[in-house]
Amino acid sequence: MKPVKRIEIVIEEIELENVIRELDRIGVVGYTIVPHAGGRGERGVRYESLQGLGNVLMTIACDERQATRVIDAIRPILKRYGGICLVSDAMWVIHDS
Amino acid sequence: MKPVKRIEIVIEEIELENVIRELDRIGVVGYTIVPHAGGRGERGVRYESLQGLGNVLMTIACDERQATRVIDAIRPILKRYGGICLVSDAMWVIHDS
Amino acid sequence: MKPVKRIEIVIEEIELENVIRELDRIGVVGYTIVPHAGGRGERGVRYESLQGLGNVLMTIACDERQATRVIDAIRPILKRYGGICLVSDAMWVIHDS
Amino acid sequence: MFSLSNMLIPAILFFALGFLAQLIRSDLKFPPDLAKALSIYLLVGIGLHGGIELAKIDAAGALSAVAAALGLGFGLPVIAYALLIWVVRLDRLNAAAISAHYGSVSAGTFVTAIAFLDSLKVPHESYPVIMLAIMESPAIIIGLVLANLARKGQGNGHEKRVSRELVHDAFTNGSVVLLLGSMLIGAIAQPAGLGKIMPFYDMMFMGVLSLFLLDMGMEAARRIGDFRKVGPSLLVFGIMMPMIGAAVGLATGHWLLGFGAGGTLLVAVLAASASYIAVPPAMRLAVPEASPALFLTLSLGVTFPFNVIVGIPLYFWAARWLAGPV
Amino acid sequence: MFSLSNMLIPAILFFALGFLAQLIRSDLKFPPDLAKALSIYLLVGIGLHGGIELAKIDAAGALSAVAAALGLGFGLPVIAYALLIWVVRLDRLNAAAISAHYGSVSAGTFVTAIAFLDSLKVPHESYPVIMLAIMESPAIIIGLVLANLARKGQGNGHEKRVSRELVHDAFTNGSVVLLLGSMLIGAIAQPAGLGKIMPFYDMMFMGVLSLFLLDMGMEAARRIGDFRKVGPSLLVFGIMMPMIGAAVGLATGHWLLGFGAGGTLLVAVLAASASYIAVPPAMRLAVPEASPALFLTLSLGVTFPFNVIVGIPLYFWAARWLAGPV
Amino acid sequence: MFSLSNMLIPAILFFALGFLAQLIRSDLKFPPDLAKALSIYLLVGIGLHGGIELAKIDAAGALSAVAAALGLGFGLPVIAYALLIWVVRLDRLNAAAISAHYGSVSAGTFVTAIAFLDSLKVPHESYPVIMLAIMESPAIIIGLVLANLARKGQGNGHEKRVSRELVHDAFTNGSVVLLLGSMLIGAIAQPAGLGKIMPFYDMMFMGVLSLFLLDMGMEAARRIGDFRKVGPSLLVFGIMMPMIGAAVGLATGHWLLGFGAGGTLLVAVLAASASYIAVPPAMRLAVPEASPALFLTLSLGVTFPFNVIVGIPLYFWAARWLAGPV
Ligand SMILES: Nc1ncnc2c1ncn2[C@@H]1O[C@H](COP(=O)(O)O)[C@@H](O)[C@H]1O
Ligand SMILES: Nc1ncnc2c1ncn2[C@@H]1O[C@H](COP(=O)(O)O)[C@@H](O)[C@H]1O
Ligand SMILES: Nc1ncnc2c1ncn2[C@@H]1O[C@H](COP(=O)(O)O)[C@@H](O)[C@H]1O
Ligand code: NA
Ligand code: NA
Ligand code: NA
Repeated sequence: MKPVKRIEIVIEEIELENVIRELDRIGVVGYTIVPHAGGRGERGVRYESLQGLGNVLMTIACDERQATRVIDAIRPILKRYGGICLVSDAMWVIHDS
Repeated sequence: MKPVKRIEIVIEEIELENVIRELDRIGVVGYTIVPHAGGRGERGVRYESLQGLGNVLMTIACDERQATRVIDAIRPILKRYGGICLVSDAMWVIHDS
Repeated sequence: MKPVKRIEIVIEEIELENVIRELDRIGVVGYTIVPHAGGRGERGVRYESLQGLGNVLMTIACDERQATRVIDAIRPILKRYGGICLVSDAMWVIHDS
Repeated sequence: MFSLSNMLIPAILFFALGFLAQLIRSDLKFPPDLAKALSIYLLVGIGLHGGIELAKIDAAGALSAVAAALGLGFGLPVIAYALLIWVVRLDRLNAAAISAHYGSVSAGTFVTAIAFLDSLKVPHESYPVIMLAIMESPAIIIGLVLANLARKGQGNGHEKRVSRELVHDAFTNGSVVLLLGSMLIGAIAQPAGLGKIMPFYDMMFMGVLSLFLLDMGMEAARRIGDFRKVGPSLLVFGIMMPMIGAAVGLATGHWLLGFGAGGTLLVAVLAASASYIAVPPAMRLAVPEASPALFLTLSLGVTFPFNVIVGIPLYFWAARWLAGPV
Repeated sequence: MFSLSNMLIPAILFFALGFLAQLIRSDLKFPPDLAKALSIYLLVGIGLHGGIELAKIDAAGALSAVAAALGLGFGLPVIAYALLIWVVRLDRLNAAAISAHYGSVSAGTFVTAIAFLDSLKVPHESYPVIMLAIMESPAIIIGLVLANLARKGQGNGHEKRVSRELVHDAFTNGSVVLLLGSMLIGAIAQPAGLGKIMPFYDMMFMGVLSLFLLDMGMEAARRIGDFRKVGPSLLVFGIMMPMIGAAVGLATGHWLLGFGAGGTLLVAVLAASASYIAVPPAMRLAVPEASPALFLTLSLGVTFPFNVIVGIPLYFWAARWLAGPV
Repeated sequence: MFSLSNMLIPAILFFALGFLAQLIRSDLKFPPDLAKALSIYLLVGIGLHGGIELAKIDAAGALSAVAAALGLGFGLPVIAYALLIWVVRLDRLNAAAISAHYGSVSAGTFVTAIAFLDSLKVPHESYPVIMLAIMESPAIIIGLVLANLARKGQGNGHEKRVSRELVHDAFTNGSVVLLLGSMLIGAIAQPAGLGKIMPFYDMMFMGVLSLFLLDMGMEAARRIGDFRKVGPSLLVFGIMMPMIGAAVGLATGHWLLGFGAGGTLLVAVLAASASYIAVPPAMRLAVPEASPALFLTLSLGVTFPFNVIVGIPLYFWAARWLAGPV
């Protein structure tokens, strides 16, 4: 097991492509996406609909250095389009150890 | 970044409306909902179905004071209808800081 | 509230049955499943499709002793089929306390 | 007249196929949203058909059908409750929750009965569709009342608000709104427009039903694992109660409403069937102390398959016997 | 000719049923994926029909329809923007986002208008289908241009890339691809093969539309909670702008394109309707400063119901008046 | 006889539209559950049709079709494996996984071939439908056997249980259950009841196929990004193997089974097509060391489009040549 940062991001579905592009730029390979999410925040209620204005939940496990870069890349997107980003500590059960 | 409590609640889909009403009462504005969840606990297996007896997963980021109030409000619902509530620490990447 | 381990597993949908069998063997009763997940890792991109090769997200709250057993049981599956397992600390709001 | 071939109607065979697929642990999966879509389609289709027919008939007949539906909806749960308390000796809260299911109806069973009549080319009155729409609500309310009575002495203040909400829900739940709404549309929409939409509901109806029953067969078989939890005396209840309900329904259809064999069968099926879509969530909210493993397994895993495979032909045999030779 | 009965076409009644179900807080739920499936079906159906018709007609007529569509798509948002800025006195970014919605079109409203014509047995030209496919894109681009103009002086470098992507999206969004693609298939596929697939699109079309509008009715009613946020002057805009659009559309259809009453109605509806599927996400990306509560509530909660219930009969009355007695 | 117009059947055009939509990076999205629903519908429809036809024919013919299907299902993966090991020089585990796909079949390709025959008004035997249902299972088992052989020497105890489960899965997977089950229902259900459900499967079939292929076109194009990973020699295999399979299938259909041009084409398509629904998850479980990027890209991204666009007309040309002038 290895200590990692667990980054949890909630963004609008239509923003997903942009966020993945940022991750590619930084070199983060791994992430998990849960679609069909809804929620409520400063910008009101969001739910899945024909318009694709629902949320997705993205989880990224990475080391601290990468986490800092992810956060820096994500912050302007959150500022512009809303959403949240939570960071916490976790242990990663690595496959081969 | 600002330290927050990350509250994670799993409840039956049909209970969601009640829980949101409680959050409104307390004044918690933000939450994220992931529908279509299943699971197993003391009350047996639950899965999404025609009856709406599946679970939803709700995540709330809030400060400690609000967290205490949310927990107090949620506890009787969990007692009555089942489900779980986990609380952990996280850092919130605030949009404007 | 009682301190627990929060285990978060991302595996391929078709692996779910195997993992649940392991949990049964160990005696872990409770878990939550979020289907329809996608993601990316060492084995490339995964998304929900006709083939059932998308991911599911499983969350297990349990005590430390059980957590160790879950991790040991899950590790060979992760090694063989991929996926991730993160472990973190949380407080469980027990229904009756 | 009655041979095995009556049971070989595709709807029932697809139910059996789904049941079997689950028994042999096939990985066949039915998206939950597909089941929801098919059930919306079926309810709207039933409603439109009923509405078109009802526009043609007299209000007096409709009124007595409504009265009969209310009678069945309020009366059957009381019979079920009495049996559960005094014969099965179940606790009061579980008894209340289960009773509500048996006072309500299963649209899937109802439509299978129509498919059965169609396959025998037996006509039927159109009033039973109104009864279908009406019978959802009273049973939920009676279930709530029985549960509240059962709780007397245990004292709990929070229940009032829940009760008020549930009475609202009983009258506004999705099935009721779709059935009554489409019935109204079928009755008042201008014929040219209806003519444009009915092919969608006419030609696909039995085909959609077959897919829906395929899924319901899988769902029913999934419940078999809980038979242990339910226990033998409750399992027997799950077979006896529909037969008692059917008897009451046959009497109501034949004597009270004066229906022919077709219509009488449908009333019997309404009385015999137990809800497995609208009532379970209502009872889950109203009586959280009651075990879904009991009420869902009984309504979906025992009574539904019994009605679809054995009940419908049996009740029809009785309806025919009552109606006399045509 | 114009009685209440014109409004009793099932499509509109199902819209009303959905609206009502939401108002009485029914627990009726429509799976989001079902709505997406129905909308794919409707777009492909419209496209195929249009393509089959277009294969028969002359290119000159098609060209002038395309030109008219481009004119409306680029012109209407400018009118809307001017009104929003000078009359409603809205800020420029919200005005830009809302304008784009009104320059674009609503396929749901368009098909409801076709159902309306069908119910009156009034024929219509087939060119408006091309216009439907074409009018999505220009409005998105104009919205983008207006927003960029509005931002001048606020300085923001990141916008360039977003703009480039959005121009791409405007021409490749799902609705445009489905409509243009199916239109092409309808025009070039060999007739024997088309004959095999058209029953699927012909016989179910109005039935599917009724289910789609049931959901859209619920969706529209869900927006009522945001009326407060929108405010009275914007609400009035949500009713005036479609009438202004309809007037422009009527003129275009009748005088510019020389259509009959049916075709003129359809052009009016294209001009009057506001997009609530393709444009909202585009504007969300392009103008994140704009509030979805404003543009969605206006297009989906005000203009869409207005057009479906009041607008279509009204515009048809005008189209008929223009076209003169047949 | 053979002009471009043969390829202009709507099913193929919709496949191309989906492919194109993905290539131009349209945001068109197809809900995954819709694809699952359409595939359930198509399998049940194929099964019912096959069953109705089979009820009319002799058991001897059915038996030889079953034998041929088993022969193809067991034989083709061995050919594929040999080619992959000795010609392409792929590692054994990836070779085993890929081989299983080519021994199995693609119902989507099969139905497209039927649409192709329909568009030319060429009749076909009904036996190939049984072969379709039967060919899923043997290939999975052979794939498993080849993988276990490949692993010899690497030693791994856990594999036994997985193997046992996979043999179970091979015979109970969803496609097999739906196909065989509906075939049985088509054969035994009473005709009046079948008459009620068949319109749902008859009239919509080609339309549903067109939507399914629209999605499959997008899915196939999504695989193009992995062409690099697959490499040139495997890409060539993805085109040569279906042609080899088709040759074996043509011989089987024409000489062994004595079918006409229509039936011979269908056998060729069964042999030429590679599974992309049932086999991928089976091989993922059985041979986790194998790369889905290889087997999915080959079956879905190379062989499927090749068969749909080039293969079917080509194999039909050969089938016709074998069958001689009618
Ligand atoms: N405090 C919170 N806790 C959990 N999720 C939140 C919170 N605030 C916002 N969200 C999520 O982020 C989305 C966008 O938030 P906002 O931009 O504040 O409207 C919401 O729809 C929620 O899903
Ligand atoms: N230990 C656990 N870990 C994760 N989820 C749980 C756990 N226990 C219960 N759950 C979730 O809570 C739901 C209701 O639990 P229960 O009321 O105990 O039956 C289950 O269906 C699970 O989704
Ligand atoms: N670093 C990561 N963070 C979050 N999820 C991951 C990460 N790595 C892998 N995953 C998830 O685990 C799945 C399988 O990973 P892999 O076996 O590495 O391809 C991926 O599809 C992701 O959903
Ligand atoms: Na009943
Ligand atoms: Na417009
Ligand atoms: Na093959």
